[in-house]
Amino acid sequence: MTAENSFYGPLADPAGDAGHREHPPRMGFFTDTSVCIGCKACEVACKEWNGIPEDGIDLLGMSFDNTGMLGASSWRHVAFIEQERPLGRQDAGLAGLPVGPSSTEEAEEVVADALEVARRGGGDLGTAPVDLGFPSFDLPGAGTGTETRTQFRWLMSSDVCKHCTHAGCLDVCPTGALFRTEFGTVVVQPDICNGCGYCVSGCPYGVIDRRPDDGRAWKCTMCYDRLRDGLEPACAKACPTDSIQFGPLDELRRNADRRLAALHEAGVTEAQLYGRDPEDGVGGDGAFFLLLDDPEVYGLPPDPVVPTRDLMSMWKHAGVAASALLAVSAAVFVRGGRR
Amino acid sequence: MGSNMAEAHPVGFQWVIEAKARGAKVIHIDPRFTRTSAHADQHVTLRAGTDIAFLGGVINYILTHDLDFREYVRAYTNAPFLLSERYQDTEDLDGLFSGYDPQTASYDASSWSYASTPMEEQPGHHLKEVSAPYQHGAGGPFIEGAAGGIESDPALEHPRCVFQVLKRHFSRYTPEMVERICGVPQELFLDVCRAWTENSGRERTTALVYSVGWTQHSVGAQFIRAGSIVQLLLGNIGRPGGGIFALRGHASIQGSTDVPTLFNLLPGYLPMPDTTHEDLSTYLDGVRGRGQKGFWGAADAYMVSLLKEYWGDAATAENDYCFDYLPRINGDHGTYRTVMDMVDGGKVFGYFLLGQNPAVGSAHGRLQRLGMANLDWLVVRDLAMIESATFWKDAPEIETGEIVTEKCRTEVFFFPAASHVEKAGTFTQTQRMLQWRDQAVEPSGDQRSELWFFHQLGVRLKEKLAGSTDERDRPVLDLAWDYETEGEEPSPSDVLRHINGIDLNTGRTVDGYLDLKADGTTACGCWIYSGVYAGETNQSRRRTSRFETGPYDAEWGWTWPLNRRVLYNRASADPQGRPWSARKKLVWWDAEAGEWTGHDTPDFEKNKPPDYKAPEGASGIQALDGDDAFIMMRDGKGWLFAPAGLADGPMPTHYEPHESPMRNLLYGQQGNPVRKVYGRPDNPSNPAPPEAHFEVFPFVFTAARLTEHHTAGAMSRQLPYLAELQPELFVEVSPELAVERGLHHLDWAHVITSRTAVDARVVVTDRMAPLRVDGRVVHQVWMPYHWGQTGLTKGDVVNDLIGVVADPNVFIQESKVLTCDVRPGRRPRGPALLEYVADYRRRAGITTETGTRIATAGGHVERAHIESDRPEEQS
Amino acid sequence: MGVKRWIEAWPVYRQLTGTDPLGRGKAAQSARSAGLTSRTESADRVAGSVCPYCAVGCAQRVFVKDGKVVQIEGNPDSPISRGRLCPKGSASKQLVTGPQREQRVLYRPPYGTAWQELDLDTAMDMVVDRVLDARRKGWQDTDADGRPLRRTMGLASLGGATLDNEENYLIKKLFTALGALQIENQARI
Amino acid sequence: MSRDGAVRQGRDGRDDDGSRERSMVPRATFRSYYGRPVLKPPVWEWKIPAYLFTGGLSAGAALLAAGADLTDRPELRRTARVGGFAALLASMYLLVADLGRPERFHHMLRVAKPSSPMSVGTWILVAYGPGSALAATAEVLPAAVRGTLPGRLLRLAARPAGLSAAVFAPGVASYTAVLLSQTAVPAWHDARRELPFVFTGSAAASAAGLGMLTAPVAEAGPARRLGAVGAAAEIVASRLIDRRPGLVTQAYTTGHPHRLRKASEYLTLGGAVTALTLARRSRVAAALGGLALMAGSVLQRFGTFEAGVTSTKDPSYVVEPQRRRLQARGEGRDEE
Repeated sequence: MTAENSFYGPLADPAGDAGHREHPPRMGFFTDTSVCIGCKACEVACKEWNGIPEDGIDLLGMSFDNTGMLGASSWRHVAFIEQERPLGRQDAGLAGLPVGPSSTEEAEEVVADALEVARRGGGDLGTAPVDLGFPSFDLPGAGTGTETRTQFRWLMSSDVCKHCTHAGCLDVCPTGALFRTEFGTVVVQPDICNGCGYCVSGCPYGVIDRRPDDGRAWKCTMCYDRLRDGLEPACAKACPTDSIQFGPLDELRRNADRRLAALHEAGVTEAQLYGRDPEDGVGGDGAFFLLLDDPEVYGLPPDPVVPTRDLMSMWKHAGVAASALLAVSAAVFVRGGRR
Repeated sequence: MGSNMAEAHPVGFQWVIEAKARGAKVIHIDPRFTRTSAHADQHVTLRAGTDIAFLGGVINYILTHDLDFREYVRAYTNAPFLLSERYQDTEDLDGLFSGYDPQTASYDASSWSYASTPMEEQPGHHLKEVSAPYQHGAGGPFIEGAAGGIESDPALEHPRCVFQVLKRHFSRYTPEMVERICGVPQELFLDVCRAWTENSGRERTTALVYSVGWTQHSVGAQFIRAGSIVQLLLGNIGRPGGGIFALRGHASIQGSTDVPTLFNLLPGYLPMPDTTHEDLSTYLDGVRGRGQKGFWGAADAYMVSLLKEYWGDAATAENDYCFDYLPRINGDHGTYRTVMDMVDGGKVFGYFLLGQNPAVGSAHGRLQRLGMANLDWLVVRDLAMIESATFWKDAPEIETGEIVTEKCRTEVFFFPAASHVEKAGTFTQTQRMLQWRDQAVEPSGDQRSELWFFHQLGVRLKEKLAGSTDERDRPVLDLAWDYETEGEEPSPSDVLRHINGIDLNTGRTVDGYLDLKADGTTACGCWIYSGVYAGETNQSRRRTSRFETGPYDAEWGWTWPLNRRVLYNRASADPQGRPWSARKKLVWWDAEAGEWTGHDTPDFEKNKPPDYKAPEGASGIQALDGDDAFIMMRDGKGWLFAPAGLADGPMPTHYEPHESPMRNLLYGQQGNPVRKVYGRPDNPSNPAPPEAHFEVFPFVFTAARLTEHHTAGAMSRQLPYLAELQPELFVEVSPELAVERGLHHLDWAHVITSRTAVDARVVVTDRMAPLRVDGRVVHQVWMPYHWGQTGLTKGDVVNDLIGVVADPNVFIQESKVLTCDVRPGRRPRGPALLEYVADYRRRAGITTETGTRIATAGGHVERAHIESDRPEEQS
Repeated sequence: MGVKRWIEAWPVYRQLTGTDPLGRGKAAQSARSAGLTSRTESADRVAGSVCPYCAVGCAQRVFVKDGKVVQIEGNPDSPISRGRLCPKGSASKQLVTGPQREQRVLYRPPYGTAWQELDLDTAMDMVVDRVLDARRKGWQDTDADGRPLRRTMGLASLGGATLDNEENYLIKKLFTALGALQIENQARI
Repeated sequence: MSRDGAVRQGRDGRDDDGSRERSMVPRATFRSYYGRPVLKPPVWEWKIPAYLFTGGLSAGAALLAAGADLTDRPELRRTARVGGFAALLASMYLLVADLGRPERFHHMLRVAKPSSPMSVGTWILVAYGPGSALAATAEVLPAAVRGTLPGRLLRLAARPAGLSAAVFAPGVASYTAVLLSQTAVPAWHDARRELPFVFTGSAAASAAGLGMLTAPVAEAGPARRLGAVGAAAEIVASRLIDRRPGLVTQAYTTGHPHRLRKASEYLTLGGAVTALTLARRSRVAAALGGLALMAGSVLQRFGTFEAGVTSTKDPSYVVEPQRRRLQARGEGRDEE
C-alpha cells in the first residue's frame, strides 16, 4: 500500500502505508513540558516495565539531569535547563536581592568541556556510563563583575523517541527488525535485530542506540505490548502531572493546539509546538512536544529531516557514478585492445 | 511555605498543577528555588528559619488594613474573648511572655488564660519535660469552665480581647522589618500579602501547604500556629479550597501519630499518664477538664475502651480497668534523650530499630552511631541492610578510630522484614485517610512482618513469664493477645477490628466513637479510628472508583474521624448554617430535615441546629453551641491566641534559630526561650549572637529531600533505577558564594559545623541566591541528606552536621536551619578530621555552654543550660 | 508443507504477495511481535495496594504471576493519585523484588567482625531473653517521692513511619505492657 | 552576553592539535543542551571504513578481471579475480564481525527494503558474490582437479561468472556511498552528491593499484589507466566536498579527518602520476604506485568515515545549518 509520500512529506496513514489493514488509530504522545515537574517518574516507570538496565551512576552537573540523553538504556530522558530569563509572567523573586551575574553559562561550559573529551562526546549518555571526572576551571560566576541577574526560570522536559511519520531508523534497517506497528509507532523487534547499527546513524534525533553488552539496538516501543492490550504506555501512566499525554494522535494535536493558545493567552508567548506539523522534515512526529524555548536548547534538532527524503537523488548519483565506473573500466581496455 | 511539594510529593502536586490550570495563583516561599518554584507564579526567597517574621508580617498587614473575614473571625475564633489582666506580651517583656522562669527556661502559662477562666499557677518545667502540649494533640489543652460562657467583646475593641492583643503583638512585624529579617524585599512581601488577602473571603479561599520545612525548627510548632492564625483571620479553615495542609513524608507517618509509637501518647492522642495521675479519675480529669466544651468530654469512654482492649477481661471497674498497669512518664523520654542515655551508658541496654535508619536519617548521626555502639544489644528490622545495622564495621567512626570493631560490644540482630506487598494492613496517608493494602505475595526466607514479629514476641514473652508471681509481669500476662491467626501470622484485619472497637455484649464492631462506653462494655484500640470497621466491614478497603463517586469520593478508603474529609467543616457555613457563598458551599443546615447536610460528612452533631444554645452547666459535647464550629476545642472556637497548651507562648513570636548569623532584630530575646538544649561535649552548638565568633560559621545551612530518593536512602540508594537519577551527594551554592569561597561546579567542597565536616560535589546554580538581611549579605547553602556509606551510591552523612536542639512542644529537632562554613576541596580523613573540626571549635570559642544561655531578653544573658544541670531521673 | 510454511513466513515473500511491498510494517513483523501481549494481562491476580514511600497514599496495583510480583503500577480508580506514581513509587517493583532484599536473619556477636547466620526461631528466643534482661536491669518501681512509675528505662525502640497501623498498635501495646516507655517513631523526626 | 543565558560567552576556537579539535564553531553562535551532541555518533568502528575499502577493491578488481579476461591478459585476470574475491571475503568478515549479534547475520536476508541501502547492498552482494567466487575458484584449481569434469565445467563457467560479477561490481562500488549518505550524519548526508564519485573513483584506483602491484607491467596497462582516471575522479570529487558551502564542510577540512584525507590525496595523486609515468617501465615503480593508490583509497575511506563521526559529536553541525534553514524559510515566508 505505498503512497506517493511513502518516503517523505505529509502522510495521513503511516500504519496503512506499512500494510496494516483495519488498524487502530495512530497513537502518540503529547509531552506538555510546561507542566513537567522533572520528577523522572517516566524514566523509572519505563525502565521497570521494559526491564531496561541501569546506565551509569554518574553525576553530570546538568542541573538535575543525570541521565543526559536518550539512549539504548534510557527511553525517556528528562532535561533540566536553568536560564536567566523569565517564564511567562512568573516572578522568580530576584529583584532587590544582592545577586551578581548568573552562573548558568559557566556551569554549561564546565559540562560541555568535560563531555568533549568523553569517548563518544556525550553521545553515549543514556546508553553507557559517562564519568565527567572532577573538572577544575576558572572561577564560576566571575562574569565581568558588573551585571546582576534579575530573572530566572527552570525548564524541564521529558524527551522520548518521536515515532516519526517518516522514521530514518526504520527506513534504513536492513533486517526488518524495526517496523511500523498497527498503531503507527516504530518498534525494534529484539528477536530480529542483529545489531548492524545502521539505525543509530539513521535517526535525526539521536534517539536509538546500540547497547554495548547486548549488541542490539534499543529504543522506546511506546510500550507496544501494553498498547496491544489497550493499556497506555508506562511513562504516560505514571506521569504525575499529565505532562505526558497518550492517545490518538489527532486528538492529541487538538489538545496541544488548545493548550498552546491558552499559554499564549496567559502570557507564556515563548511556548511553541515541536513535531506537531505533518509538513515538517519527518512528516510530523508521533510523539510531539510543547516547548518553552527553541528545540536545540533541549538538545533537539531544530529542523530535522529524514535522510530518506533524498533516497532517489542519492541512488541517481550513485547510478551515474556506477555507470561511469563501468564505462571507464571498459574504456581502459578498449584503448589497449586485445593483447 | 516550608514545603517542596513538587519534589517531595509529586503525585499530590498534580492537584496544584490542575488548580493552576483553572486559574489559581501559586506562591512558593522557600530558601531556594526548587522544582516547586519552577511552577509557581511567584517565588519568594526567604532566609531559612524566619517564617514567623514573614507570617507575622502578613498578620500585621491583615489587621492594620482590616482585611480579616470579620464575620467568620467573630463567630468561629476566640478573637472576642477577654484575656486575664495578668497577661503580659512580648511587647512588654522584650520578647518574652509573662510567666517566664529563666532558671528552668520554661513558662508558667497561667497568666495566658481567659479572664473568666483563670488557671492555677503551675511551673512550666514539668509540662516542658513531658512534651505536654503534644499530648493534647487535636484536643487542645483544657480550659477550666470554658463551657460556662467566656467574657467577650463582640465588637473586638476591648484592649484585652484576643483580637486587640493579637494586633498589638504583631504590630512591629512591619514590611520593613520583614525585609530586614527575612531578606524579602518589601514589594515582594506586599505582593504576597495582597494575593493572599484578595483571594480569601466569602467567595474565595486560599490553601496553605507546609511540610517538615516548618516542623523541624526550635520554634516549629509556632510556625504552624502562625500559619493557622493567618488562615483563621482570612476564614480559610473548614472550607473547601482552604485549610492548612501538612504534607507528611512517609506512607503512614500520620498513622504513627494516630496509633502512636511515641513515648508521651496513647492511641488517639490520649496522653500517656504521668506520675501525677494517681488513678483513672485524676487522669481523666486532666484530659476532660471540668466544665469544658467539646468531644474530649467523652475521654472516659475512649480511655476505658482502650484499657479494655489492652487488658480484656482483666480490666474491670473495680481495678480501674488496669489503669495501674500503665507505665508513667515524668520527663523527656524522646528519642534524642534516649540516644544520649545510650552514649552515657548504663541506662539503656537494648534497642529496636524497626524500618528506621538513624545512623543516617536522624539528626546528629554521629551521636546515634556512638549510642548504638554502646548497647548490650540491638535489633534491626529492615528490607535491606542499612547503616544502622553495620555501624560496627563501616561507620565513619571506624575511620576516625572512635569505634573499633573488635572493641564494640553491641550484639546485633538483623531480621529481614516483609515489604508492603508481602503483608496486608493499613497506611494512614497525609489527609488522615486509612487505605488498606491486600497481601500480594508471601514473604520469602526469614522475612516477616512487624505484626508477626511483635505478635510472636508477645506470645513467647507470655510463655516465658507464665506462672510468674512478680507483680510487674501482670500487665504482660493479662495482656489481651488473642488475635485471630493463620498459622503463626496474626490477622491484620482482626487487629484493625479491635482498633475500631468492639461491643463486648454483642461481639460485633461498633460503628464509631459515639458508640463507645465508659462502663467497660466496649473495647476500642484507637477511638479516632472508630468506624473504620463499622458494620463488620473493613471500610479502609473500599475502592469505589473515582469515576463512580461524587466530588468528595467518600467511598474510597476511610478518613478519620468518621470519614470526614474536611475537618471543622461546620465553618464552611455561616453562623446561621447557610453556605458562605454558593461557590464555596460544602456543609449546611437543612432546616426542613432538621439536620446538617452537604457534600462531606458534617463535622458536627448531625441534628444540632445552628442557633442552639447549650444549657447552663452543661459540659463536653452537650456544651457545644450551634455555632461552635471547632468541636474539639475546649471553647468551641478556633484559636488566634492559645490560652494554654503551648510551652513557648500563646502566640507565635519571631525568634532566631538556635544557630544563626543574626541578632534578633525584634526583641532582646534571641532564640526560643524555651527550646530544649542539650549542652554536652558531644553535642556542641555553633555560636549565635549575642555570643562571639558566630562569624566562624558564616553561612545558613538547610537540608532537604530530592524527589529521586527517600529519607535515609534505604529504600532508594539500593535501587539502580533511583540511584542513577541522583548518583551523588552534592551541595548547592549560589554563584555569589562560589566566587566568595572559590568553589567550582562539579568539583569537591566540604561543609563544616562544630559537629563534623562532610564532603560533597559542588553544584553552582542560580537557584540559590544570597539575601540582604539587615544590610548584610547572607548566603544560604543547601544539601540533600540521603547518603550514607552503603548502597549503590555512597556519600557522607549530611545529618552528621546537625546537632540536637529541639522544639519544646513536640521535641522535634531543629534540622532545617543551622550555620556552617564551606571550603573547596575534600575534608581531611581519619583522625585528622577530628582535629580539623576541633580547630574550628577552638576558633569559634565553643564550649559545652555555647548556645545554652537561652534567655537573653532585657540585655541579660542568663545561665547556661548544660547537661549536668539536668534534673536527675528520679527512681 | 514445511517448506511452504517456511517460505510464507519469509518476509520477502510477504512483501511480494502482501500489502507491505516496502517491507517496513506488516511484512516485517516477527511471529513474536504478532503474538505480543502485556505481562499484566497474563497475571494470575492483582492485589490492591498503597505506595510505601511518601504520605500522599497513591494507590497501587500489584500484579502477581506464579507467586512473584511482575509489575506494580498506579490504580487509576484512586481519587488521590488517579493512577499516577512518582519515580520512587514507580520503582516499587525493584524495591520489593530487587537483590538488595535480605532473606536471612543475621547475627553479629559482641566484638564480632562479621555477620553470622542464625535460625529465626533461635533468634526470636534470644531476643525474648534479652528483652526480659534489659527490662529487669532498667526497671523503676517508683520515683523519689514514692509515686509509682512501673516502668523500665532499659529498652528503647525507634520505628519507621512505613509501619502499618496494626503493627504500630501491637508494638505500642506490647511495649506498654512491658513497661517500656521509650517507644518512638520517625514521626518525631 | 544575552539576557536569556542561552547564547554562550564567546570562546576561542580550538587549536588543531588533534585531541580537542571539535567546536570549530565558537559556542557563542549557537544554542545547545550543555554542549551535548544532538545525534548519536555512529556505533561503527574501524571495520566499516575498512569494509568500504575492501568492498570497493573487490568491485574494481572484478571489473578489471573481466576486462582482462575479455582482452586476454591472464595474469591480470588471475590476480584480479583472486584479489577481488579475497577482498570480498575480507568484506564479509568485516561486515559480520561488526554486527552486534554476528550470529544473526542472515537476518539481513529477511527483507528486501528499497529504502535501506544496506538491504539493497546486501542483495547486490548476494548477486555479486557467486560470480566473484566462481571465477576466483577457477583460477586457483589445483592441477589434479582441473582435468576432472567438475573442474572443466568450472573453468567453462569462469568467464560468465566473472562477467556477472563485473555487472554487479559497479553497484558494489557505489552503494556504500548511499549507505553513508542516507544517514542523519551531517558530513555524510551533506556530501551525498559527491560521495558516489569519491567512492567509485576510490574503488577503481584501489583495484588498479592491486593490478599494478600484482600483474606484470606488460599486462597492467589498463590497470594503470584505470588508476589514473579513478584517482582523478576521487580527487576531484573529494575536492568538491571540501568546497561545499556551509559549516558541515569543516568536518572534512579540519582536524583528524582532514589530515587523513590530505594524506590520501597525496598518495593517490602520487600513485596516479606513477601509473602514468614510471610504472609503465618499472615493475618496482608499478608496485609502489599500486600500493600508493591502495593506501590512498584506505585513507580516503577512513577520512570520510571520521569526518562523519566528528560531525555527530559536535552539536553545532546539526543545529547551525538547521537553524539557518529555518531562518531562511522564515524570511521567505515574511516576503510572501
